[in-house]
Amino acid sequence: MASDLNINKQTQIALYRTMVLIRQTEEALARSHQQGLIHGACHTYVGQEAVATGVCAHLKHQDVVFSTHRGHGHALAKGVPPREVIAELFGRVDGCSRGRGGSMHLFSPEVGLMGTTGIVGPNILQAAGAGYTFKLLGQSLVSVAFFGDGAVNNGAFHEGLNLAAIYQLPVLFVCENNLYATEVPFSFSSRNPQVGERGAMYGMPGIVVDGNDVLAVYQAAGEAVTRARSDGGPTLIECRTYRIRAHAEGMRDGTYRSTQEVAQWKERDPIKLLGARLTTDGIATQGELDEIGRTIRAETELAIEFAKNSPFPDPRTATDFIYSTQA
Amino acid sequence: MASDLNINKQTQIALYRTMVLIRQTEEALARSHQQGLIHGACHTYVGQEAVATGVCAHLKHQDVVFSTHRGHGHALAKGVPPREVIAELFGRVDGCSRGRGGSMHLFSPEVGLMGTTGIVGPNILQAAGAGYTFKLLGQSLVSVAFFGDGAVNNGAFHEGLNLAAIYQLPVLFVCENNLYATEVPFSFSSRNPQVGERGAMYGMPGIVVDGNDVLAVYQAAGEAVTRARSDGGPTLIECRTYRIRAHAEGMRDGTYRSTQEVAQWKERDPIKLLGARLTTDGIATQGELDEIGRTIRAETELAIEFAKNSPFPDPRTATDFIYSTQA
Amino acid sequence: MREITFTAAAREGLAEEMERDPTIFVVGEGIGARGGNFGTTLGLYEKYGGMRLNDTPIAERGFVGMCCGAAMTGSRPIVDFMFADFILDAMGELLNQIAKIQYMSSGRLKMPIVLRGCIGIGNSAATHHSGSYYSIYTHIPGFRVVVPSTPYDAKGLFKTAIRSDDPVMFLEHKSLLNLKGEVPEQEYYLPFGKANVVRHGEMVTVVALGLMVHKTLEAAALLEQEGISVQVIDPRTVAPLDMDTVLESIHKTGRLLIVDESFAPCGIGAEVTAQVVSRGFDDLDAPIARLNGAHTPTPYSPTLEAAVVPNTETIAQAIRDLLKE
Amino acid sequence: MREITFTAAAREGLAEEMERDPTIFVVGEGIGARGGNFGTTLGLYEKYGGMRLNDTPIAERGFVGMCCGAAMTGSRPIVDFMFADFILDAMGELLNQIAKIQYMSSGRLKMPIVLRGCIGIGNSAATHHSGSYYSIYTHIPGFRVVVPSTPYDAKGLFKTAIRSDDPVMFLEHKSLLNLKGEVPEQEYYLPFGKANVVRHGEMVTVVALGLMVHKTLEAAALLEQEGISVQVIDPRTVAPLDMDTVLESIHKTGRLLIVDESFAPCGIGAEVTAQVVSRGFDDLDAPIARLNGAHTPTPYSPTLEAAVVPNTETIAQAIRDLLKE
Ligand SMILES: Cc1ncc(C[n+]2csc(CCOP(=O)(O)OP(=O)(O)O)c2C)c(N)n1
Ligand SMILES: Cc1ncc(C[n+]2csc(CCOP(=O)(O)OP(=O)(O)O)c2C)c(N)n1
Ligand SMILES: [Mg+2]
Ligand SMILES: [Mg+2]
Repeated sequence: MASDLNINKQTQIALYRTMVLIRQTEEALARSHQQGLIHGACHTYVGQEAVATGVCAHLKHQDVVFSTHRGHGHALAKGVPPREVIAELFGRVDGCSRGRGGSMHLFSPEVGLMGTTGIVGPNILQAAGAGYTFKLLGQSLVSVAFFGDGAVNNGAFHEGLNLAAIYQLPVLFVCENNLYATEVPFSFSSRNPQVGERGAMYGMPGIVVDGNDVLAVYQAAGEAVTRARSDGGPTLIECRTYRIRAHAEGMRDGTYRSTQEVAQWKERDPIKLLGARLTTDGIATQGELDEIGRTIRAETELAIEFAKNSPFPDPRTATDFIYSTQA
Repeated sequence: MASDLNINKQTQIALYRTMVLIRQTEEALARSHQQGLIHGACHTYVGQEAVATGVCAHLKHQDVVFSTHRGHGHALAKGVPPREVIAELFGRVDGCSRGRGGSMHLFSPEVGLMGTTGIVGPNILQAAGAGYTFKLLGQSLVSVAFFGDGAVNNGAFHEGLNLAAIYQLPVLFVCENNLYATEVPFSFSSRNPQVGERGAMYGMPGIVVDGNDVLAVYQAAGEAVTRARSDGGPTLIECRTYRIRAHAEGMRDGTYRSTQEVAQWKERDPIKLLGARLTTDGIATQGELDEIGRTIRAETELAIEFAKNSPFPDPRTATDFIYSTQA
Repeated sequence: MREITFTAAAREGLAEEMERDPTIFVVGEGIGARGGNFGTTLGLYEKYGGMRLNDTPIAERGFVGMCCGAAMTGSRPIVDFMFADFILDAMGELLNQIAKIQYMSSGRLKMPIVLRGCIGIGNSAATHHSGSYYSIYTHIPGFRVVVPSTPYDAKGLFKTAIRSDDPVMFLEHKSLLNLKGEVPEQEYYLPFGKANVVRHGEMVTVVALGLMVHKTLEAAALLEQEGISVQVIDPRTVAPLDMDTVLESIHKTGRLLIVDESFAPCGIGAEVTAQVVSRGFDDLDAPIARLNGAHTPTPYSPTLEAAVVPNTETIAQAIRDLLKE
Repeated sequence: MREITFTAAAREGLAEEMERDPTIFVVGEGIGARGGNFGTTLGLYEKYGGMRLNDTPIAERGFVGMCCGAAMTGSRPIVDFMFADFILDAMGELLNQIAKIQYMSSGRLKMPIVLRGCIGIGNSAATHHSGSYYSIYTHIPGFRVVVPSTPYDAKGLFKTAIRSDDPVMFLEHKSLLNLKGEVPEQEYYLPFGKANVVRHGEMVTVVALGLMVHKTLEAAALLEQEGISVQVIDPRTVAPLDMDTVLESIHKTGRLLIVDESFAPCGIGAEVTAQVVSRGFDDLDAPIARLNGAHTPTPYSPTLEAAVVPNTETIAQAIRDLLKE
């Protein structure tokens, strides 16, 4: 736990709140998946909440996030209301993508969520591109790409980081190293276990943080965001974390990892860790934390109800929005 | 000059001979280009001869080379007869690709030249693939990819080196860092001027050598080939060198580099450097070296004549060989 | 005869070929110990080990390019790319290298590579997991393109694909993977470029691919009750494309509909139309009709998704309309 | 009127738009100080500096993906990829991202990006520098695809492309780059989806694209002496495709030939054929004919290269043959 940081109490509680919001939304989605309410894929973020939370806490609405297949946490942390995320996965017209996208195509440009993606890689490049716009237009904005360890071996990582580095773009490249890409361990798919130190290869700062320690993430991201806003160029941040649930809902969580390993990481649950610290430091009582949990649970239930009641989109709209301009 | 190496005299003379062969073939091609005998592009290797020469000296016929748009030197060093290279650029039926390919599509699988390429990148991946075959089939063979500094920023470099590293394939990745990709300096297109040290990022040995010192290249490549043959995995070798002529024949050699810079590198001409050493060390007299030059010049002239006399391919064969198997 | 699933049939073909030929290997994400996202390689890793069933990083361009080099040097790679959409990142390797190596080397190199993956719209997979790009591969010289519709065809064509010295795109509709069908125990191969007349009929010819074969058969059964007799042809391979069987059928029926779940513009339906116009114009009693999926990215929501693909009813209606021409 | 080259005309259009709109920027290899391999940006770097004319590493996927993100956030990127062949490495970004972002975001994001590059066979450029992939981009929903044939069209369409909020593939035949033609000094724009009747005639309609427009005009001039009157239509944009102009012409001539340098299978000629069959069947007095480049990778040697593309004589012959039907 990054305990020598000077992060004010309100912020710490806000971080806690966001993590709980993500967790409860994900658990509600997992239940909904079992109930057949979610039509396509559903990759939950349970266990990784500290990353999206710690990073997005620094972002304004006009700052942008480009996310992955495991993107609910990023969407929520960036400010997409839970009901819009849930309704989207339910395929409803009130979903943040109007039911067109589902889990892997969440869009909410109004709050800077520039898409989750079903393809590994592109979001890294797009984040660089947003940084290009901001630099070109002299806006003091920041772009963030979240991606997994699996993306690190992809050419998009290499080309995207290099482009951001040579043009000195205001971008955070946040790798959520949860040790596996589906069931393939990072130690198999790369002979180099380090991600953070690869920043140096591209001539940019590279940082490694405990991705289950939201305060550590918050601290590292804060420095990177400040650098980016002041034309100091991009930063690579590796967050070491762990996915608690199966790769996707409905998938068996096979023999590729031991129950012991999962149990150990559950001990390091980011919400538990911060909760313990908040009570130890006297920032919040257990009762107050429980109250946060209860409030959010009520919100989440309302969101589920909202989503259930939202209509399915009109089939006649299926081909709207392919083009903006008349042929 | 790598002067403490123990490389026998015959080898040193053979290396000299190969470099002169490449140089004279290239100069003959450059003249032919001015005469309109070459129909498509022609990227010469003048100044970089030490690299192909030092590496290929270790290769058997069944070892394979995957080359680039600047591939004449690799073809010649791997054993493609000059007349077949020249005839190919002249578009004749006796060219190593039967006139189908030209400079950027030289194929001579019989001697292990598995293609030059008009696209930057793919040859790096293909070299890894040849290594895969050799490892799968338990052959003690080696695969080599030559590529420029320009390819280092491409995703193919990243993905290819990673694949070769994780599978421990018998591959040499030889980067000919001649400081420019066409007219874009490597110092612009990457914030990290080092290529050799990037081996470590992929968990493989990475070496930097003076690419104008054929003995240094020979030495480094020898170690890498030995390692590869004994299942020790891939090696990245950065050869620092320089292209003396324009990017391609017929192109102006613009303002992107100073005449001074070119002059300095001409001082470090790999053939001159080795020649000086051979005479200093008493391995050959200047007269003997001149005689090598004369002999090769005569050969090259014959090769040009051969190519001029070779017929153009029959247009009725234009669509042969698209498929091997009957529809 | 025993019935097995589409995936099991193809897997059996793979197992038989791997047993026979030690130069065959498979790469892909999770095709090793895990046996593949769709079970395409289940049980084979245990038998043949890591070099022959190798997991890859998420580096589609990289491993496709690698397999190109492997095929150039004497092994026979099979790339299992899960969803066909993922292979777009390797398009340069496919179109500029794999499709061209034989030609560029004037036939001195072969390209025995199979690229397999799932295609098609269904299950709210949304637009990054629903692509069918066979028209693109058909446009490019150098490929064989297989779109099987039954377990029997899947096995027989997959074995032919593995034995081919040409690059083969083997594209499996995801809604067919669990379809069961008769597959003989004895070994067999099916040739490329030989269409299958899956239903005989007199009044109209329908050419359909993959999942659409089944939807068209449903529509044909429906129409039979209305007295409409439909001949259904499954080309099975779109490159090469067996036009003779189609032309023969039109000679009899005089009418043609092409049902293709994928996009119309510059698609397989257009190509079939152009060839029929050129070679069978005088046999036509009516304009050739195409029924395609909507020309749109694929939406997620079930209501929208259903609206962008042909179904039994829209196919039946297209046939009725064609008979009125 | 003054005459300037195709490249100069497009460059003038670019300069006008860049002057007007500071959110436009161009990236590509050597398009900065060097002014582009083909001079596409000559003189602009000096005026607008590095951020608006930025050299790139050889990372086609990277900079195309980057420009996608830039277009999503309020700037207007132009990717100058020199040869269209190089862009295949970015196909995933093109097909799965750029073409789909507007749809996926339900119209809340725009995609104002232009992707320009050279296409076409000629000058022994060989198979890695001769590709024309417009049929592929036409197959995929989401793109506008422009294939101009004159300096006038190049400028007017390029300006429209830059102003478009949709992704535009702007594909320039390399043999046309130095072609001179009349271009007015005053500013103008040309609409997408409006074909140009480049020659009026009565007996046969020929649809041709890019360089083939000029070869077809030569053939038409030749045939005039034989008493054959040819109407030549240049669609200029293949997506959207102006079929009305084609159908109107066929209504008059009853005969159609499509001349396309690129591959026949699932190509533009097939699409035009299928649409004419569907909408103008009764106007046809003969089967529609296609004349395409050979379905082969492009060979290097001049004798082979000439054998794989249509030329004035083969076009003229195809027209004569069509009139005999
Ligand atoms: C280009 C591409 N290839 C394959 C896939 C299939 N796929 C989806 S998620 C995934 C694993 C991703 O691993 P990682 O990046 O570590 O993210 P995590 O799931 O661990 O959060 C794979 C292989 C894909 N979506 N895109
Ligand atoms: C994918 C791709 N993009 C662009 C080009 C155009 N091009 C040909 S050679 C070259 C520069 C290559 O530089 P480098 O790799 O350093 O090799 P060098 O020419 O210096 O030997 C470029 C950009 C290409 N051939 N392929
Ligand atoms: Mg992971
Ligand atoms: Mg270079």
